[in-house]
Amino acid sequence: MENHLLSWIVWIPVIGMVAVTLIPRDQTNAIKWTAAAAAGIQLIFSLILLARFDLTTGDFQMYESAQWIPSLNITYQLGVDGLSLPMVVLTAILFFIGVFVSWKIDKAVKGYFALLLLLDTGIVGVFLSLDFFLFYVFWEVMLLPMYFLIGMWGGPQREYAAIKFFLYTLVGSVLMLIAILALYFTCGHTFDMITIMETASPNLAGVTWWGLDAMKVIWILLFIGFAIKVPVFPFHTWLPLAHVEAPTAISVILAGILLKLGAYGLLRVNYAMLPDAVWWFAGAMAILGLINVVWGALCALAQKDLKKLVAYSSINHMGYAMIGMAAVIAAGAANGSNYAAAQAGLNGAVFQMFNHGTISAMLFILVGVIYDRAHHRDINGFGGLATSMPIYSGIVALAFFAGLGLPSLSGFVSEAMCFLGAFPVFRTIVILATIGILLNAAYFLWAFQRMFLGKLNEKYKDLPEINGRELFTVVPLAVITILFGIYPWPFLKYIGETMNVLIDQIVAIGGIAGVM
Amino acid sequence: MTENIFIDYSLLILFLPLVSFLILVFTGKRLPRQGDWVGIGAILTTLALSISMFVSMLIEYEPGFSHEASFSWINLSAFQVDLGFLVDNITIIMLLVVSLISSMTHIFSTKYLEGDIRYSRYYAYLGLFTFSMNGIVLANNLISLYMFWELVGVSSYLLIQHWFEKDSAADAAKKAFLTNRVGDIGFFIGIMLIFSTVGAFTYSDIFAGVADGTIGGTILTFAGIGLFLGAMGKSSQFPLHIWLPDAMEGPTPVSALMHAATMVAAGVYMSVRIFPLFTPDALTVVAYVGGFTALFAASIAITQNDIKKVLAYSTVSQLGYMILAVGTGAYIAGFFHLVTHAMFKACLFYCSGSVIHAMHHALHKKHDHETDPQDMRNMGGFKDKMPVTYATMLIATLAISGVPLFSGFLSKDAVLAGTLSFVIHHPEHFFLAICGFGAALITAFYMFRLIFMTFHGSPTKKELIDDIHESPKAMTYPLILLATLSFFIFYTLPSVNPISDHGWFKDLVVPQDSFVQDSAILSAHEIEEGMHHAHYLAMALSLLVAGLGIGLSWMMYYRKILSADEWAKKTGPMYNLSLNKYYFDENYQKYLIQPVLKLADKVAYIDWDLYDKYFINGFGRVTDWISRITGRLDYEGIDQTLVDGVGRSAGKMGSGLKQIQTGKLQNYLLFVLAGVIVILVFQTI
Amino acid sequence: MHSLESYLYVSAILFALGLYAVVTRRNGIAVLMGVELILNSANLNFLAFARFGGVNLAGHIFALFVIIMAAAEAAVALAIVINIYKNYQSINVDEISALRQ
Amino acid sequence: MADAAFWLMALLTVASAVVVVHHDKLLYSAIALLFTFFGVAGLYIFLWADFLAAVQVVIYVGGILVLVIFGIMLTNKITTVNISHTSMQRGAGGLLVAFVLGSLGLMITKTPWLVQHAAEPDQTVATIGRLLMMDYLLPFEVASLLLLGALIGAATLSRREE
Repeated sequence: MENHLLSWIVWIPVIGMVAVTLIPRDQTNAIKWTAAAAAGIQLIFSLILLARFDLTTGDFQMYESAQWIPSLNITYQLGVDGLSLPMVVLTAILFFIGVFVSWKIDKAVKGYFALLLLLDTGIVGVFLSLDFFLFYVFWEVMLLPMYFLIGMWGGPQREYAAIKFFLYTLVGSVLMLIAILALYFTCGHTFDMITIMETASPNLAGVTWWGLDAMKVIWILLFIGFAIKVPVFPFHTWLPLAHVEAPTAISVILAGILLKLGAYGLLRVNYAMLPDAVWWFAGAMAILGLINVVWGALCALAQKDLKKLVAYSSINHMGYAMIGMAAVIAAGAANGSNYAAAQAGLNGAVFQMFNHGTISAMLFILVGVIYDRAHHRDINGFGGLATSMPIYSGIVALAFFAGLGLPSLSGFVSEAMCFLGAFPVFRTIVILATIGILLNAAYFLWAFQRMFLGKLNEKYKDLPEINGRELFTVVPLAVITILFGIYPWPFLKYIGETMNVLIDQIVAIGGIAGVM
Repeated sequence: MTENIFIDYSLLILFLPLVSFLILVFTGKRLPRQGDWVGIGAILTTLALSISMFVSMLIEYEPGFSHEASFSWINLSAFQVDLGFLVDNITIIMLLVVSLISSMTHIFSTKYLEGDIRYSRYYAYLGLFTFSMNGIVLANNLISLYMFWELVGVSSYLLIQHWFEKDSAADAAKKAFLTNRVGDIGFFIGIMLIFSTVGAFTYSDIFAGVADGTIGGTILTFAGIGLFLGAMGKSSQFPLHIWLPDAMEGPTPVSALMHAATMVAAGVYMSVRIFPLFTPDALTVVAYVGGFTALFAASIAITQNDIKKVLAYSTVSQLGYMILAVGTGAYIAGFFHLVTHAMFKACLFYCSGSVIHAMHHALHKKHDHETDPQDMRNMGGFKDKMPVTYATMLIATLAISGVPLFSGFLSKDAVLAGTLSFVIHHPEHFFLAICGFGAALITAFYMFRLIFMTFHGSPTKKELIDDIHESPKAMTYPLILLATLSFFIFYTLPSVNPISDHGWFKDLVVPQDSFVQDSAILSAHEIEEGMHHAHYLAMALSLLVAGLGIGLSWMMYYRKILSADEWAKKTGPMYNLSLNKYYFDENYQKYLIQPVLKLADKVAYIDWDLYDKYFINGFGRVTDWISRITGRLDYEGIDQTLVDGVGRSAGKMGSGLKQIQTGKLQNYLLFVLAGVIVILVFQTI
Repeated sequence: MHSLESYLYVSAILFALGLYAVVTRRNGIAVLMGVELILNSANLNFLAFARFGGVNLAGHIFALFVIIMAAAEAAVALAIVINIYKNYQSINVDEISALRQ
Repeated sequence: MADAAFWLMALLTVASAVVVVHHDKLLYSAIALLFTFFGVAGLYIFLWADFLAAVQVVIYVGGILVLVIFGIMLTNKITTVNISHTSMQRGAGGLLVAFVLGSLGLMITKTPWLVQHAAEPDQTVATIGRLLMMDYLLPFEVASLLLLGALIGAATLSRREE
């Protein structure tokens, strides 16, 4: 345990899954508590990880390595840095909460929790693996439980949603696989991500395939693969459907973590391995981010289904992160060596990923709460709920305000950092994107008004108030949101050094080659 | 008093209301009296602290006093954000204003909102508001300013929708927040412009950057205008003025506190704080926005019948004055007007609250739920029934109309002097003077119209008048206090000259030179000089227009020599425009909000019903189609013809070869033998 | 001449004749006889090599085992033949073509 | 002299074998087989395998051949003792067998046999007995089991079904 903390974090859910499968199917309570215990232990371990994390370095820590398939140079490698650490902790938190959110699942309980735990391992594995092959395996491991969780426990259109999700992501994975293999063969037959980070750039310099720059080709392949997960416009349409049809806990995990995988992949793979192409593509990324922001907000404004509104708000929020990521080129000499802006943008983007994880999780849980009670999510079908459910309304108000980026809640800090970072380089884009701030407020407040304010809808005057279990799932997220909103440094100090490494890498390239 | 104690006091002033907010939000309903004493206790402590700071300021009497304290909020090696406080004389005065009005509101509300269903919630939100407003006042940087800026927006949102069962209240709250957000976009763009050039957020660093030319020219102009856009939203300046009148849906004490005295003044306060970075171009924009708003809002106030709406537009107009003062360079005059205005406008609102309270009770007694208790046409003749309210409201009205001996005279005069001096320097901007004096005229007119319609004449609803009573002491004491503070003497001490604004205020709050390097910018001294020169002319003119306005009003609504109705008919189209607020809401709705909603619907339709359904699913359909074809090819072509063909031919061959399969063991043996021989032969060969 | 080859020739002829019987005879018992011929030829070989090839008495032992096996085989085979006769009323191998179905 | 005896024995063996293979009457074949076995037993004696020659006579002639004749008798009516038992595919079979024979003969002729002339053992029976009880004890036991199995199997197989 001493030296294999990361492995423990990755595999504990699988142990839990095995335990769950050994419990007879009618002992649902035992199954739930076992799942909760597995997720809880994982959470504790991830907190230990947090405590042991060395803040002074941006490199990988707690490195673990073992031979796996030596003939193909495939190894089992795990490591954590400032980029994966918050994601791992977020995953642990959301899965722990997710188990309690799923408490009322009554259909095939055993299968549900087993798949949930398998999904957990898949996701944490992606975040921690440092071997491309392992990365890809975890990536695919995660896909299958998700398919079943949506397809079996989802809403009325679940099969359609599941298959759409599956196909979309599969397309992404295939493209990613091609890129991974391309990197494997060009970087000396290795899947070791750290080695590839060092060798990809020199090895691919000047290589062309069918007249196209190899680096750009790989970059685009990877980008599409990850963009589908983020999701970046125009690869986003799986998201509203999957979110709406998925059971609450799965929506929470989809929005909270799965979307982060895409952004994480962009930073871990695209940015760290092919920094040259970042220079070439940053502008396009910023524009895509802008489209995400505005398009997502407009779509959200038009929604009548609360869950779909929240789903579109995810598209909108991830747009900010994209803009923040694009800001990294501000540090280049060609852009005035504005290192502060690059730091603000990149840290802001990662912070935004985390914040969106907590905020959208909160929103989805809250949607689930009202859906459990009223059995519909039609925004216009409610009204005046603040009278009958004051505590619930208060928490929803907090979540909505967090979603619209209210200062003193964490979403604001990260959005502001993304904007501040990107502004020196992409001035027009950022100014246009600020419209998103307004539209965000519009759709959240409008929805709030239609659901909670005005005359109480007589149908719902006896709706029970949010209960203890539900509060238990929401309040930790709300506390995180408020704490990081007031004082973001405890978060940023974990990621800062790693982001500096990333920026340095990209700047170094920019310094040599100039803007490509 | 040492500087550290100032910071400690400021921290207490800032966080006490927050503590009260937290206590009330979580435990409010379970506390005795729903916990209003928590809020009141916190705010009175805050007030005491503010007063002690104010007193020590008066004792020290140090014009340039300024103290800053900050801590590191974000400290990435290059990207650093420090948040902190700036305590100087302006801050101290502003803190006192906020704490004072907030305390009055807390006390006033104990009666006004007695028995309300969300009584404790209300006090909690008041705490949140006071916290965030003090945050704005104390901020020494744009980031925390922006954060508190939005937080006051939220508390305003929450308080406007206090009676959210009314759709109009919910609408108004949303409108207020969104309109403010429009301004905040500009604010944030301004912050980004400044940060991307200067790389800092604190006022002092920014000013240093402006001074050494790190930021300048067009960028600085746009940054200034961007920041000012935020101020426009918060201070309800044209064309973002639409939310403030609607915000009157909130409880009246809230209107007094936030939508008259303090929160809306935050825009002005911010403009005052960042004045040194406005370029001449930006200042021109500021001046025109302020001037135009002053006149424009006043012209709407004339025709409104809702007592709170009149006061709301009056507030917009007065805020326009302050902005005008900032724009013309006399920003200290603007700040002065902010302070005096806070007192008398809060007083006016409380008075209107008192009247509405009385109306409400009278109507309630009569079981009349149809009559609007805020409509002045239903009032009249309350003078004798509510003597305290009448007296205090009259004093406040005299103050706002700019009658000598009252505080409004001094501050308004300073603003008009500044405007006049600016116009004298730049005759091409004569329109600003028209705005200033025109607004003064109209203000005097509609304020006295309000007084006459409410308190004088014969009651329109005779059945009500007997049930109209003076409000309880918790409501009248704040009125008396604020009315007292509307006398000039409190602002001019130790000087007692009622027509000169020389005194502690002028001594302690000294204008700062602009840091912008532009020859067109006048120094603080030059502006002072100009104002001094224009002082008497401005005074004469302002007295003239005030008198004119009061006289007209007197003729029309007191003596009724002139018929208001006839005048309304005579000026038909104009009157209608004013009555309908120039149709701004309708036009925004028609040309801005609806199109955006329609666009959203279109986009959602494109996204979901076109893009996803046809394009994305199109891939699926194409794949399906291709797979159908390949499926047919596969089944009929390859499988049936080729593969099965092999099978069939094998079958044919088999049935042919079956003949060999005699089933006789010996035949097989023979073949085995043959095979062995063949192998043998081959091996030998 | 009395040499190894001569025994081998005899053995080969016996083998060929046994094989011929196995391949051509219709009657099951006759086929069995052919098998016995083949076994005899094998034994003859064993012994010939024992005598001339230095295999010595091991060859004898093997021949002995072959005889034992032949006895067992003959017993079982004849039992089978009788069984077949009971089922088919014939022991003609070519008529019993259940293998074809 | 010995050569002549040898050739005589060889001739007897081959000739009677030909009769076995060729005669139309089954019983005649069986009788011819008797002579073949005797001929082979004679050849064994030339090969110094007197014990085996005895075994050959006892088992083949006394056991197997009697069994064969019993088989013939049991499967044919006693009246049709000289029942014809025709042959099939004689041509092809003959050809192939001739081919086999030819190649065997060729092989025998062509192979340079390594001949080791050993002295005639004086008592084969004792030696064989010792070998069987010592070196080849296990196969011997297995063979006895096999015989037992064959005995039981044959009895079971030929038992009349109830």
